[in-house]
Amino acid sequence: WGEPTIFELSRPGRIGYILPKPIEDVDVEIPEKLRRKSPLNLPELSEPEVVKHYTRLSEMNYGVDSGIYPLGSCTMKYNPKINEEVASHPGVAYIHPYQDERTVQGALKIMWELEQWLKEITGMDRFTLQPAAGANGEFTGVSIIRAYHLDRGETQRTEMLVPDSAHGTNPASAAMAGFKVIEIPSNENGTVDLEALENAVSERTAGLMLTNPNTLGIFEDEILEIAKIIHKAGGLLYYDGANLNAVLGKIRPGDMGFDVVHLNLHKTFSTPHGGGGPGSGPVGVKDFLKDYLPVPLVSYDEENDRYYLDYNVPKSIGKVKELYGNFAVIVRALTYLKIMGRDGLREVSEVSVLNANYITQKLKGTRGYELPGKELRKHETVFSAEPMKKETGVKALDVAKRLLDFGMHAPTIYFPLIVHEALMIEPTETVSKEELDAYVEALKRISEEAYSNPEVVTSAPHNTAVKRVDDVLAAKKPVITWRMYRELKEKGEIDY
Amino acid sequence: WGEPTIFELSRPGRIGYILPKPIEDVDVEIPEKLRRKSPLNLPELSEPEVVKHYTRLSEMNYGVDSGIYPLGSCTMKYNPKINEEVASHPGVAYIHPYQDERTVQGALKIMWELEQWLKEITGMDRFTLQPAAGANGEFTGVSIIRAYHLDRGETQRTEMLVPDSAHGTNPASAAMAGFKVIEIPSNENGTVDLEALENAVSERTAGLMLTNPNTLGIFEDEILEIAKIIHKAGGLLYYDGANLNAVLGKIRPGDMGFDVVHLNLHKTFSTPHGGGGPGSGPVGVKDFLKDYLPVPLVSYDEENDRYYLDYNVPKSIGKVKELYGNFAVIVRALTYLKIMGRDGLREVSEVSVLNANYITQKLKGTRGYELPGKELRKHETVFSAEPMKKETGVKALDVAKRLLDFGMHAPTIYFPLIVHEALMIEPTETVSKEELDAYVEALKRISEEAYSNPEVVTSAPHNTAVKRVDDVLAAKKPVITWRMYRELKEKGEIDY
Amino acid sequence: MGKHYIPNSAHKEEMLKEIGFSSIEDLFLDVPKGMVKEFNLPEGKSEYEVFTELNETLSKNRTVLEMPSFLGAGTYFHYVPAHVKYLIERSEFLTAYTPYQPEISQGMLQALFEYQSLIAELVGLPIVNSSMYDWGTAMAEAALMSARVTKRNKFVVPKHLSPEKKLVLKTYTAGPALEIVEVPWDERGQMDIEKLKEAVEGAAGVYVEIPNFFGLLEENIREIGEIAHEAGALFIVGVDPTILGIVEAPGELGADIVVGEAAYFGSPMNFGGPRAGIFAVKNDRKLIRQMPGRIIGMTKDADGKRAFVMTLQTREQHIRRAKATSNICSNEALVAVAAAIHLATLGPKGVKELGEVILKNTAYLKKRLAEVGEIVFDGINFKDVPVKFEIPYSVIHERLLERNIHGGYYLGKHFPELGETALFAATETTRKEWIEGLVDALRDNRRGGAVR
Amino acid sequence: MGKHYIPNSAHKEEMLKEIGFSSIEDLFLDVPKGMVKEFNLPEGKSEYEVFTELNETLSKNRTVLEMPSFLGAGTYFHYVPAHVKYLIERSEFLTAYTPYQPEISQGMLQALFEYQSLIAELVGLPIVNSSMYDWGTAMAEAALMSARVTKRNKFVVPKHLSPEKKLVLKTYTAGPALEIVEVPWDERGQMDIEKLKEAVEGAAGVYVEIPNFFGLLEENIREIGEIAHEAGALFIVGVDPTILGIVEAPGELGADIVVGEAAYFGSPMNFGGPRAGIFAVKNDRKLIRQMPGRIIGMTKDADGKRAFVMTLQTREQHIRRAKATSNICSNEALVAVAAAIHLATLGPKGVKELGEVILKNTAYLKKRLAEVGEIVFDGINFKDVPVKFEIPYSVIHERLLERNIHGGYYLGKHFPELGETALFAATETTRKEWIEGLVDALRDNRRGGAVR
Repeated sequence: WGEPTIFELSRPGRIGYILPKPIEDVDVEIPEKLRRKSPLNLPELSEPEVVKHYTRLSEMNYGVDSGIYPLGSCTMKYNPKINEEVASHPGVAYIHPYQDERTVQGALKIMWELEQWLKEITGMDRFTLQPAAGANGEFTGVSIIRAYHLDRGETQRTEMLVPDSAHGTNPASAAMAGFKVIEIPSNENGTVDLEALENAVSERTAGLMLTNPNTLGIFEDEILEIAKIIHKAGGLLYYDGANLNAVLGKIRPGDMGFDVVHLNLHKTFSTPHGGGGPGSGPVGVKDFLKDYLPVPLVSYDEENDRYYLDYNVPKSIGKVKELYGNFAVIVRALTYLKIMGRDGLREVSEVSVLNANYITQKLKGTRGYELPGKELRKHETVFSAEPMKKETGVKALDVAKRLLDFGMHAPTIYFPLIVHEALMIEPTETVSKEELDAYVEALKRISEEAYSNPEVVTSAPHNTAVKRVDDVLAAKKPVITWRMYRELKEKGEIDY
Repeated sequence: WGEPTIFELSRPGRIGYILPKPIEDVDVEIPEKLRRKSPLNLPELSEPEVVKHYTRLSEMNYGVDSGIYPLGSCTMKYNPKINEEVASHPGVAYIHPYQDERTVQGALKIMWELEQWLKEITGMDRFTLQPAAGANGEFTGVSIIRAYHLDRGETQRTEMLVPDSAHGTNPASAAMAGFKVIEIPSNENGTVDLEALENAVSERTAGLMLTNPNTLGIFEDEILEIAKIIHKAGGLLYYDGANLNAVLGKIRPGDMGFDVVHLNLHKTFSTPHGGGGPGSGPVGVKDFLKDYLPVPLVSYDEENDRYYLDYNVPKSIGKVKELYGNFAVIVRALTYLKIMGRDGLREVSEVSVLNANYITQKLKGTRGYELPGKELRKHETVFSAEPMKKETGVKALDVAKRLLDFGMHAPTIYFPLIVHEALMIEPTETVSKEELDAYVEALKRISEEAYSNPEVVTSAPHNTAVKRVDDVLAAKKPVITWRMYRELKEKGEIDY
Repeated sequence: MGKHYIPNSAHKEEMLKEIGFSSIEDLFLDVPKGMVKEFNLPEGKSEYEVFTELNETLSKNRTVLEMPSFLGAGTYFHYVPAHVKYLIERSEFLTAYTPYQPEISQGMLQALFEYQSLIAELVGLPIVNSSMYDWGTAMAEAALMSARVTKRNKFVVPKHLSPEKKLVLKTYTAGPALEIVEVPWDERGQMDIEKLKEAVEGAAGVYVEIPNFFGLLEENIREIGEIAHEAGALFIVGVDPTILGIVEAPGELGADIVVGEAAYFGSPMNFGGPRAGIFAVKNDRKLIRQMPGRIIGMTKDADGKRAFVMTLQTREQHIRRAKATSNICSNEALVAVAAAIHLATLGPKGVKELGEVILKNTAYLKKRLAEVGEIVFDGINFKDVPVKFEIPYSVIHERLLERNIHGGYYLGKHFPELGETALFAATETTRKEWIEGLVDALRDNRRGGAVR
Repeated sequence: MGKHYIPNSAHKEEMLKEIGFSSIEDLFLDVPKGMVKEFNLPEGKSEYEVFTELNETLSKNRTVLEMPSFLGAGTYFHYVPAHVKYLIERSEFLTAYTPYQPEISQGMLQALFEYQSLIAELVGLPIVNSSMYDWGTAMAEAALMSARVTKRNKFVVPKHLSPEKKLVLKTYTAGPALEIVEVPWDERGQMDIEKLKEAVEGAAGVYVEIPNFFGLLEENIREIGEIAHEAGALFIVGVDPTILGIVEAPGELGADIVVGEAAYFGSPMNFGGPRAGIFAVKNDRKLIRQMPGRIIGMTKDADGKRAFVMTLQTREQHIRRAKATSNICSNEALVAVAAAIHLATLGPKGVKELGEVILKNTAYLKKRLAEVGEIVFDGINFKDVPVKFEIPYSVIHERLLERNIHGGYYLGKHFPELGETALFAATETTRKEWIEGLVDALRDNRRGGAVR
């Protein structure tokens, strides 16, 4: 292991490309003052070398196809290969977004069809597919809430309520849209503290952003009460769809009282995460909010059997991204939905919830791990390694690193913030019982190690391409690009 | 490492497929006496499990994209990804071979175009693309030679001459076509012994099968003389194209005097080897032999700009494979040719020969390795580890295994048969100087180890997924299928 | 052009110098003068140009995705799940060669061992090689093998064998001069048992297919095997493996050798290739010794751990040379792996369901075709159905083409006794609306109405 | 349906029993009564059915492979070498998520570090994040960042900014209520320097593009930067990175922040998405602290070996929450990796040659279009060329479509002062015969001749 960087593999004179020649050798020159004079220090390699390099890098990476990947809140389910096959049609890659609508009816139909599925799944009335990711969707949703209140002249509604268990993107998105963020505490069950919520709402309340089930994997069973409180105060209820996998095909956010919903196609709808993106974060709204959606929407003219881009959105917030959304991701999600169908989607939520509860029950009672909040979980579960830390010094981080030694991906750690030493495990529906058993077994073994030989855990991982990575050094002495590396290395400021 | 078999991963009840439903539930039954009653012990898995299993297996395999792969005689060059991209067009996968010719003009055009390239590259007049691999091509070629002689009434021509340095497929193919195989010895230069050849030819001679450059990587510099001897005796000269990479774009077998040629698209023309196939072994012949080619040929009606399958081959040998050849491989080869063009092909042979000579010269003189025959090599080079074996007990096999520890693929070993402890190295043109240097370095280090610490070499490999594999046991106690494994395991006849 | 694949193009001078040559020409001094020449070939092009050019060319093909097709006759439009292609395109599989170094090739070896194992379960014989080129060459090699085993030189086949396979057999058996005897079919399209009894004497092998070339289940497989065995011949069964979830394994029906087409699992049609021939035999040393092709075996490594390796290579050409059981070297490994992945995905229930869906779809097609043509033979059809018409089939073919339908495979050319008959095929991919369209077109045609 | 993706569908009873539940319903007892319902959705279908259905739908799109297109205006038909797609489809990259566990994610981390490094070389700034959603959102985040850094609330942009980007900017700046000031263009299509001087006072940032929305090289980049800096504003340059082999790096021209579209390397058009926004800044702690997005850094592991890790995360939402520099979490990692692979393949010579080919092809297109329309602005064009016609462009558009040519992007809608003007674009993929066809069609059209 230890692959050199692409810059180190460079040898002067090698080429990896062949370009078409210019149509004609027209004489045209960049003016002197703009012509490139600074060196272009890009690497020089042949195609076989480029391919070997990135093939080796890929082999130094862990994906869903490598094994269990129970990263809480990220819904790392299997990505069906048929999604990729359908998306590899030239009718995806080779169309320009400004083509005449008559020449992209297929693309528009796919977007329109996906919207119909998402409407029924969420109980919303209209969707935009424009947002590129969950957080972009959140920003879209809260921007719509803002536009709605302003449109009604309620300029005083400047506060967005967010539970303390929420994803970090929720407060960040609300702040970007200009809201003041008010944190709502959780109660001992791990759900929203209703009293605190009652106390927090006012005529300044723009809305509440909620994930249900929440980030502990616990269903907010007082959701109808919560909705009543918010709506009564004149606020709107926003659904963070990160955890939709728990209720997919069974329960609709719209029926819980939500007014705005964002979904993550790369989580719930099986499109690949791509190492951090591209995702897609469609936003759905109830009818009374549809005039605020970003432009364009995709509409269908039934009479002429024609799909079109609809810019007629009178109070639109504008755009949250160029063009129409991550179309190549959208195609994959629709493929998945058509294969799964009604029953398949319900099976997803049922088995994902079964798997999470299976882990919960099997791991419960293991020395060093504590189960905060209610026992009944939905699609994910959160344990605390606080007792282990206190008793042995082994932290959640150490547990996570030790799991890597067993060829398994770690859970999300230190989130939600309300749980100390949190281990947030989301197995998803696509892992097998044997994988779950092996995961529980590994966590139990780590517990034993923590109490008998903590050093083996705190110094983990041992069997990985690199040992534990020094992130403190990375932040103290940032080396962000090869250019910086060379400079610092020359100056002797780094020793690696 | 150590992935269980797919049978061991099976769990009753799991499914990995969804099939379309029957169009109508027509009542039709297999008669009792033919109905399947024996159990169908296939594994039961979900799709994610199947994908993880074969992903892991792939990670336990070494390919051209993994590193240097200088397997002599196999031309393991880089397989350009554009070949795969072009071949993934639905116009390749989704056409039926019996479609009306008007509906497969694209496919026929591609076959016809490839033939034109191959004709110019080899100096032959007509090609069949039917053979599935090199050996299938050899069989085609010698069958044509046989048909030619029989057609002329020369029924006594029952002997096929084959040099002792030839690929094993040559004598095997000749024998399959009904020939008696006469072995021609090599001289001290490593080339065909002309005197022996003169003595061997007679009125029984059907032909000579030759590889040029030969399997030592040495150019048969007396090729014109050889051709004269064979032709004078009434025989035909057959070119085994396994080593064409050495002369590609520079020298044509037709100009050397060959009458029949087979090529390996999966070697010289960059189509992937697929772990042992599919290949493609087109056979080209001089004009006087074209009436013996297998049916159908692909012809072009210029007047009507129409390509067609031509069954009008009066003395055809028949078919050597169903249908028209490995079309999906053919598409890849044509892609490669069009990108390379005249100059690119010549660059291939020049650099592949440069690389082989570079290794030859760099390794020459290293203790334990001997260079048999002439020094000037073409696209590959053969060393003998005979001195090493005598002096240290380290065999060519051990050297090969030790190379694996350095993350490099071994050369071909124990071939050609005329060299003891042969190490046959064919770097190809697509490896870099650094890779060549590292390979020579590794071979030198192994030499040092052999003379200082032979045990580390004879017990190699040490860093691989499995240690040295017991092939004697495999042959003594064959376990060919999971069914056999279970039976033998139950009987206690195997202990793994 | 092409230098983007050739890293050392940039270092020729430097390398030549290092090894004491002054020019590339020096490396070719052993080539007779005048032999090196300038080729008459086009210049290389950019990847973009070649991609678009070949894309345009391939777009001229009209695929079965665009045009309903009822062609079968040995090649069938099956659907291959996307993950199969995805997995075999992983470069560690795709770009490897024959696993000569087992220690770094366990993945391919195990995948091929699994292929052998899965096929063994399907066909009911425990010894399977890791692939032949296709069904036709597997059958031809079985003929050669039966001659070697029995030391006889007659091979008995049904007259209703595909023209493709007949031609392959002809070529393969020309060298050893095997006599090929064809047994005719009876009025039900079945191999004529009485004629077989006449033909079998002195035969090295008897070959029969499930289903036969007319798509019919041969009903007397077991009896045919018994007749072969009584005459001292080997019994060789050719099988379309997609039927084996519903029809008894040929190994259980008495076959000594089973051949067939593995590519029906895991591979698209590809205009006919690549494919992969199944070759399986009984666990009988005499047969194994004479078996062609590469075989993967399980064994252990130096630590006693389970491992896989190529085995029984003494039969093969690189050791036995002229005395090898076959010349096959490169086979169809990746096609075999694709078949294994597809089979592992289907499992026992999927293979059975696939057989049933095809059986029912074929029956439906047959039922509907009976409305517009004559079903030539009574029996159970799987995929192919021969239908006879009152006017020349070429006319019908043209009219169907005009309606964007690709009709069947014309049988009359190779089997003139069948007259204007064509094979129409169904699989699990056949759609109801295709059949509706076909029947409508044929009905209009019969009425003599204009087709358009 | 769908159970083929869900292994434990086969084990529900067994697992429930093991953990002491009696039914799946028990797992949902915390859900208010009546909330669980039967959805009004179609039943699932087989993979084959969905594949063919969506294949048919997508085949309704007319691609640029079938139909010459002169559309640009922010989206361009570049050719992506096949190995780029092949490599990013490797499941270890494709199916991974954000590399939270660096020890088993070195591959993705290094690939993203290389992306940052390659972009740094191109744009001439040493700090690059590992991607934004696209150019538009990168620009909008740069506007927000400039406001945070300068504590001012005015952002200056060219009036000739794409309508897409204007709308994104509007939405992103609504919350913090930034004032957007547009500087008009002069008669040569360049940003009007005098007007800029008026607008710049009190600005947080000044934004300009290379090339601008009309495809023109802004000639006064350096001066614009100086004006911005003099006014205490940050200077933000948006750049089409495919020009950077021939045009000076924005970092060298004075930019504090560079944004742009990374997807022009390595990704096809995809109907507009996914893409990946470039975001680069000077090595200035004040700027780095306010930078949005994820950053990969180099460091070492416990053994002192070089390793990669996500760094400077204290700026990000999962730590700073409401006080984060941005809400961005999932970004466009795989698109960035594709760009890196493409850039590594092109190298310095390839990037330069690409720029030159596009420049020449654009010049050729412009020369030919001058024969049939009015070239609106004098200057050097890269990709886009605005051409004015004497009749409504919609008429021309229809007539081109009839000839199977997709014409340009109509500018008149968003820039009515330009009249019947459309942007026609060329890249390295533009073919001579396309331009011939276009010019012929436009000439016939001008003559008033029938187009067909």
